Amino acid sequence: MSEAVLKIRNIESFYGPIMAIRGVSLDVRQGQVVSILGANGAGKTTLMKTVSGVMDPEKGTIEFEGEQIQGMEPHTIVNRGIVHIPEGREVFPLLTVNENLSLGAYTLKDKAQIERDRELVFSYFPILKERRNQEAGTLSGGQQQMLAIGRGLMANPRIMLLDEPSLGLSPLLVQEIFGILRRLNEEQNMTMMLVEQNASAALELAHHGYVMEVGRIVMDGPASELMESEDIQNFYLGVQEEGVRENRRWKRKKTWR
Amino acid sequence: MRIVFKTDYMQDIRPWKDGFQLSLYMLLLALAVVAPFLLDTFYIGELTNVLIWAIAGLGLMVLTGHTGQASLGHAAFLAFGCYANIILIEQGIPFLIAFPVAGILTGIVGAVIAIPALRLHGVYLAIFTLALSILTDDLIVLSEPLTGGVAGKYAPPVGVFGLQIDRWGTPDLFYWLTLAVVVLVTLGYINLLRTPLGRSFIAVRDSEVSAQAMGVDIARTKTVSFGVSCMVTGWAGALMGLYAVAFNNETFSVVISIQLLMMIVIGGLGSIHGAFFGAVVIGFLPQFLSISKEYVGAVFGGGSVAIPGLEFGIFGMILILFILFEPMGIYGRWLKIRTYFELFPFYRKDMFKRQKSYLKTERLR
Amino acid sequence: MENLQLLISGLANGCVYGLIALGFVLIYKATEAVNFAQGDFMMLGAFVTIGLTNTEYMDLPFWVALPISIGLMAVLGYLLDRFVIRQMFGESQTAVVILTIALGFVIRFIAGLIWGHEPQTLQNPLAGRDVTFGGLVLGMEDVAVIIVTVLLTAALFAFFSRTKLGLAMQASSQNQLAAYYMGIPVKRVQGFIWALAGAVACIAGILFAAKGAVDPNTGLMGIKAFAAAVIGGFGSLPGALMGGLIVGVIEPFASRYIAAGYSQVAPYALLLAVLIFRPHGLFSQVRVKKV
Amino acid sequence: ETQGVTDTEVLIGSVNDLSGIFAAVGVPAVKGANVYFDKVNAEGGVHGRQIRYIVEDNGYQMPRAMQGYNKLLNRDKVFAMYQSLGTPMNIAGFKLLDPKGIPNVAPLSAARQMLMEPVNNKFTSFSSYYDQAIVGTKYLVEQFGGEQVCSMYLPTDFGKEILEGTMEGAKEAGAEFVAETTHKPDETDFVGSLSKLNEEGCDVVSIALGVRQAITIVGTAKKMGLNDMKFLGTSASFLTVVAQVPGGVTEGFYAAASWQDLWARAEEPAPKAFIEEYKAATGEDPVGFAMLGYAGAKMLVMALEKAGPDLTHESFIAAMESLEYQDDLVGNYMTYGPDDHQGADSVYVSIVENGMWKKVHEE
Amino acid sequence: MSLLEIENVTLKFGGLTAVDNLSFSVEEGEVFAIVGPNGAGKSTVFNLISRFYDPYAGAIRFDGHDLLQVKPSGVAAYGVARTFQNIELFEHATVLQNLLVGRHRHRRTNILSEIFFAPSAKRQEIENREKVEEVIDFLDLQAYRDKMIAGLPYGVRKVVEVARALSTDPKLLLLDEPASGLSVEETTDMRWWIDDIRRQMGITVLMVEHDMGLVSGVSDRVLAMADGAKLAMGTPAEVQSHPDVIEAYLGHAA
Ligand SMILES: Nc1ncnc2c1ncn2[C@@H]1O[C@H](COP(=O)(O)OP(=O)(O)OP(=O)(O)O)[C@@H](O)[C@H]1O
Ligand SMILES: Nc1ncnc2c1ncn2[C@@H]1O[C@H](COP(=O)(O)OP(=O)(O)OP(=O)(O)O)[C@@H](O)[C@H]1O
Ligand SMILES: [Mg+2]
Ligand SMILES: [Mg+2]
Repeated sequence: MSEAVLKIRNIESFYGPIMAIRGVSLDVRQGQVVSILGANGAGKTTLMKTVSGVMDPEKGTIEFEGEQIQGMEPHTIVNRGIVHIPEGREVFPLLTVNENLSLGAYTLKDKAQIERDRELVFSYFPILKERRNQEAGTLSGGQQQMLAIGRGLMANPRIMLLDEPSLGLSPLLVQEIFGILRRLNEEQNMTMMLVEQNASAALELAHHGYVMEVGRIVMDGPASELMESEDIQNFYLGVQEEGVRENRRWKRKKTWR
Repeated sequence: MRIVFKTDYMQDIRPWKDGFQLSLYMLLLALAVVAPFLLDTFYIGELTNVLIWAIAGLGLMVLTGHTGQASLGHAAFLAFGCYANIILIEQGIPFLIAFPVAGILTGIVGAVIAIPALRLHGVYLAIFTLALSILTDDLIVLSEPLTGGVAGKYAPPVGVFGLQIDRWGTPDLFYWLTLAVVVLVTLGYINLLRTPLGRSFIAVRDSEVSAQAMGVDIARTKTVSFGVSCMVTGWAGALMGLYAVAFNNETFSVVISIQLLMMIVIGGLGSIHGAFFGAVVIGFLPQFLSISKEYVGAVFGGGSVAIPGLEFGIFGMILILFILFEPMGIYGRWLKIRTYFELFPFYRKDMFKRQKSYLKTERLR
Repeated sequence: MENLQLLISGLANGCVYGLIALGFVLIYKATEAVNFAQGDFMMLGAFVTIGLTNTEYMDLPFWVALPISIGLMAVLGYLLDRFVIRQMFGESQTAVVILTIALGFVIRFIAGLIWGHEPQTLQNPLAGRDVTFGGLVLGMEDVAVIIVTVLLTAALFAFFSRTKLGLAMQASSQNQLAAYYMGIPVKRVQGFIWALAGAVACIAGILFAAKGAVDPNTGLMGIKAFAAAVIGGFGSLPGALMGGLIVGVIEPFASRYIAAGYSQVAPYALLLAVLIFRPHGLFSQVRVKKV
Repeated sequence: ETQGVTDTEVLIGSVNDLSGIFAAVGVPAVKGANVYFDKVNAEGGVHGRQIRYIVEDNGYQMPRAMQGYNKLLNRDKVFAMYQSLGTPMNIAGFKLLDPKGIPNVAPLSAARQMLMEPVNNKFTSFSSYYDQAIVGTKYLVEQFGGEQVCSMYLPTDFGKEILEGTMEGAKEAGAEFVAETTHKPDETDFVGSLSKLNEEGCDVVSIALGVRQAITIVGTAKKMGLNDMKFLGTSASFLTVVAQVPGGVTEGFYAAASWQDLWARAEEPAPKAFIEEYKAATGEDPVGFAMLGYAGAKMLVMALEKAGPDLTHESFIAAMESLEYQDDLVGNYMTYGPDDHQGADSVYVSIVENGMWKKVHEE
Repeated sequence: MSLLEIENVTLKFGGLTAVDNLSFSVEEGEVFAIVGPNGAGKSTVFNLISRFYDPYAGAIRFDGHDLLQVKPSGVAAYGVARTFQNIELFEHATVLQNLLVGRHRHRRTNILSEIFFAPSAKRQEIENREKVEEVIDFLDLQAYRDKMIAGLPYGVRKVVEVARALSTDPKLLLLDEPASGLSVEETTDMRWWIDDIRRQMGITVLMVEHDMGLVSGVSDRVLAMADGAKLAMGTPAEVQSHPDVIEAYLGHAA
């Protein structure tokens, strides 16, 4: 198995007095897709933000290609090749779609490459090409999400951190997005860390999965194994969901709590 | 660590958390009431000054802190309240009627001015009100028959329940008068915040779209907020006029508008405490610096002007430090200190270390 | 003829407002902060130049002093950002505004300390030289002001809309977090813009001091330039120039044709009128949020 | 027991502007006063009492001024006020000074209200802006056969005083007051107002604006070729810097002031001695207001001397009222009396010539 | 008469027709879902009902009132509440305060009685609190009651949005993607909640949603839109099997 490019060790992150991540360790190996599952408020977003440097951990280390990057300014981390596609469509609302995409390639110099990437993004999301001179703030929710993903792709990263990329996308597009991610992983050997509520799609794509609850990692294993786990099936894949109405207040206790 | 158990909705609705907190505030009030017996004339004068600024701060806080409408023109409303009060008194109307009416008139004027200002946001509103403040100076001169123009007006002693109150003659009485206004305004403010109107202010501040979706009429809410804010500011102006005794068009300058805004930001936007904390800083810090030059004569050059303007310079630097230290205002810091004690002994060293934070554009409305 | 003269000198004067307004807009465009000390920056820039070139101070040749002082002000702008403003990164803009107001106090104090409180004039090679064409008189300073302002506005406009850095600046003002995610060194970008604003303020100060005189309270003029920027639509560079010109032109015409007692309020009355009809200035940069 | 007086000390207060728009006046005046007080103190004080001069900076803002008065009168408990700056500030202060009978000596304001009722405790050094404007206007009208008089002013107390004086002066000289323009302190362009005044045919224009603005106006008028228009400032524009503006911009500008320029008389013994003394004490060249501060301080000390060891407000006021002397430094003859609380009555008209103020008329 | 009637509504943004001559009506007591590709104009329909936009043409009627005659705040006053796709909460207020703002349309006191906290104001406050507590209990928000919105995770905010809309005691509830960003478990909760909102509270629900599981689970009728126009309408099963819908929206693999 390949060497871990990203090693997270005992990370603790706080929002003021609130501890959002309580000692998380995980590894991301070159060319692998790692998926993180977890309920609301488990700390998935916080973990991603800590890796990309927009939050500083109070304890622990993050090693990327043998170098400690925790606490660095976010832009230096991007320069090292980690790109974070955040949750909630953080686009530049008053700039056009095209300008947004150009900024995605801010760290790159090669003009021809940038244009090729732009065309690639347009081919993934034709609607963006159609709207390339529209201000990003006036795009529909899903269009903004496409733009956020497209913009992340423009950066040609070594590792992509994807925080709920399928949020607000139509079922058709969700399939397409996962198709694109799979191709990126398989053809370009792109390493990814993926947070998704659509757990089945995520685990299908991923090589390895982690489950987070209240700031901790409570379970991890190869994606295929996780998919077999009863807890995962119940809580993330919704297998038992055909239950009748009377079932709803009765919730099976998660075994790891 | 104090934990409050809640058993009744009133516990959340009433303004204090528990008996302990209530007794603290009562103690503070009691101290304020007996202050004239503890302090000399000078400090009573300064305390009065701070309280008057606090009233003005409360007025601006309604608009800027709670409704999110930045105003750099509140000196205009101070002026209006001041002149209205004195003109009414000169017409033979007793102070106890003239004073409230002066505030209400100011409030009405404020609400009327709000109408063209309704569509303005942020800097645009700030500069709109700033222009109003600048124009007030000229309006006072132009309406000379009413205002006495550049010669200004004098505040006579005012009669309250048979007592003649005047700033210099009876500083203690004047202090109590001011304190009474402060207490009443603060109580009204507290009530406002726990009822629908106050919440609609906050709603408008945080998100105009969703406020509308919840049935809050933006235009009306802003107008009312302007009205309430200006009314309180008008009262502060009336007291300021009585405090200054003599005033003219130059008294309520733009600088005062700017200082008012500084005051509530440094105190802590969006909190009643903030108005008071800010008033102490803006109202008393310069005086404190002036007093301290007696003790650090070497730096200030004793009574001479070794370094002219040093007090204002230091004042500016201290304000900078205040903001750098606590951008959320003194009230923000106060909350942290309180949390610290409430969590005692479960605090961490880095608990209040500032996390990286990021801004988004405010150009989207 | 007379009106033409009023117009021309109004334009020249408006350019000075426009120049100071440019400084406001620059910082706003890249950081969304309003720098209330911009007028004081200008005053300081003027004094620095006076300090370098006037005979009673360092007595350097004007054309030598010019770049030095512009450079010094740029450095000062950068240092201010680096050591003061940057501490407020990500904090509410209101707090930043208050910070710059307080900064203005300090700058005024320092200027008074160094250069005293009496008005001073910049000794410069343009002083007292006029150009006349067809009966119109225009001071050399005025000509310089107009040329410099127009060139500077055009250059900055091109910078913001054509270059990658310009785009990055706009991006960092709209969403700091996303800008970081793109790998834009947001803080460094902001430091650069403060330096630029310092340089622009210095140029404005030099031209202002060449036209009249400066004292430590000259910075209060910044308020009028601020108004000009708002008329133009805060955040728009051509808007700043436009707003400056409007205020500049309205003034002489008002003094000429409006009765005493009322004429001096004209620029502010105009400002109110503009805002009532165009709540976000002429070149609006405010949008309705899409939900 | 009079407040502010002990066996070893007498406290004098001042509410001044050391950082605001009038700092150019306040700062040198206070420095000048201190130079003199320090000298007196070094020589043992007055009747064994050291003079302590406490200055409160108000930045030309009312609320700060009120705080200054509160501190000086209720905390420091000064004996008298000397050279407080600003018309509105002084007037507000009177409300506090008058009931206590605290003297207000030589305020830095030439408004007529500085001698408002009750006059008893108020003393001014010089004639008012109003008188200055009258004398200046009359002189210029008569000198140049002007017929049309105009005024440019800030709509403030200061501006209105000068406006009224100009009108009165025009009337007395048999000329007509034809036009006025109003301004704001931050106004920097005067082409419009000057065209208007030109159109109205103004021969004599009084200026009641800030120093910076006065300089600009005179320069602009030159540029516009309005060479026949005579501009008249008052003591507020009567600064050495105004004469020294590079490029001779202000050449030909008149000012009617109630004192004479210091540097124009730098070779006369009293000014010369003062310049040297001031330079030695502060390391700077004195300006006109430093001279006023110094001269006023000297007058105050004279009155304190005269009031005798038993210093009370009554004895001090009596002493002030008995003062009569030639002040060679300022060039004024000072007389006070029970019905005369204004020291000098002269007004001097000067013109800028070769970068210097030159006295052309005295009344 | 239908509760909500949209009649031939058209809206353009510059050259773009976001809503194109669209008509549909929502019956009292039903759950009506709108689906469609991204950018189909679903949120725009909501914004039209909320009166954030003026339609170029067409009519919108609710409960017999012509909505085009009222201001946005008037829409809420008639009893239409909504949530937002991208979450628009009052960030610097607690969950409780957010919900209490929802009670605004029931305000009976005036400024004077509020400033003096007259007995009427006090009664009203207690009443508001009771209503809000019901909503809090219903949506399981007890743990967050006094938390500032600014620190809540995405999923909780989504629920608070629904809670705030419910606090207004609406007749019609507009939900813009209520389940986006929720985990499977939470989506199930949401599904039951919507069910209860309709059945127990008798509130009509109009919802935009991409999660077809949720849509088919709760809705009575579904409208599929594309490019601002109607693509298909009918029961969830009908719409899901409509070839155009599969082509434009669901994809074949689904
Ligand atoms: N700005 C903030 N201030 C305070 N607390 C916060 C802040 N942001 C998040 N938290 C808290 O940190 C914890 C983790 O939040 P985070 O956003 O990482 O969760 P998440 O797993 O991404 O959830 P979701 O699936 O809803 O996005 C939550 O309990 C939340 O309440
Ligand atoms: N203010 C606006 N200016 C210009 N175009 C706009 C504006 N608002 C919306 N649009 C466009 O109108 C179309 C409909 O947008 P809408 O938000 O209604 O889509 P939606 O169906 O809600 O999509 P999603 O599922 O992605 O949220 C989109 O193509 C969008 O780009
Ligand atoms: Mg998240
Ligand atoms: Mg949508």
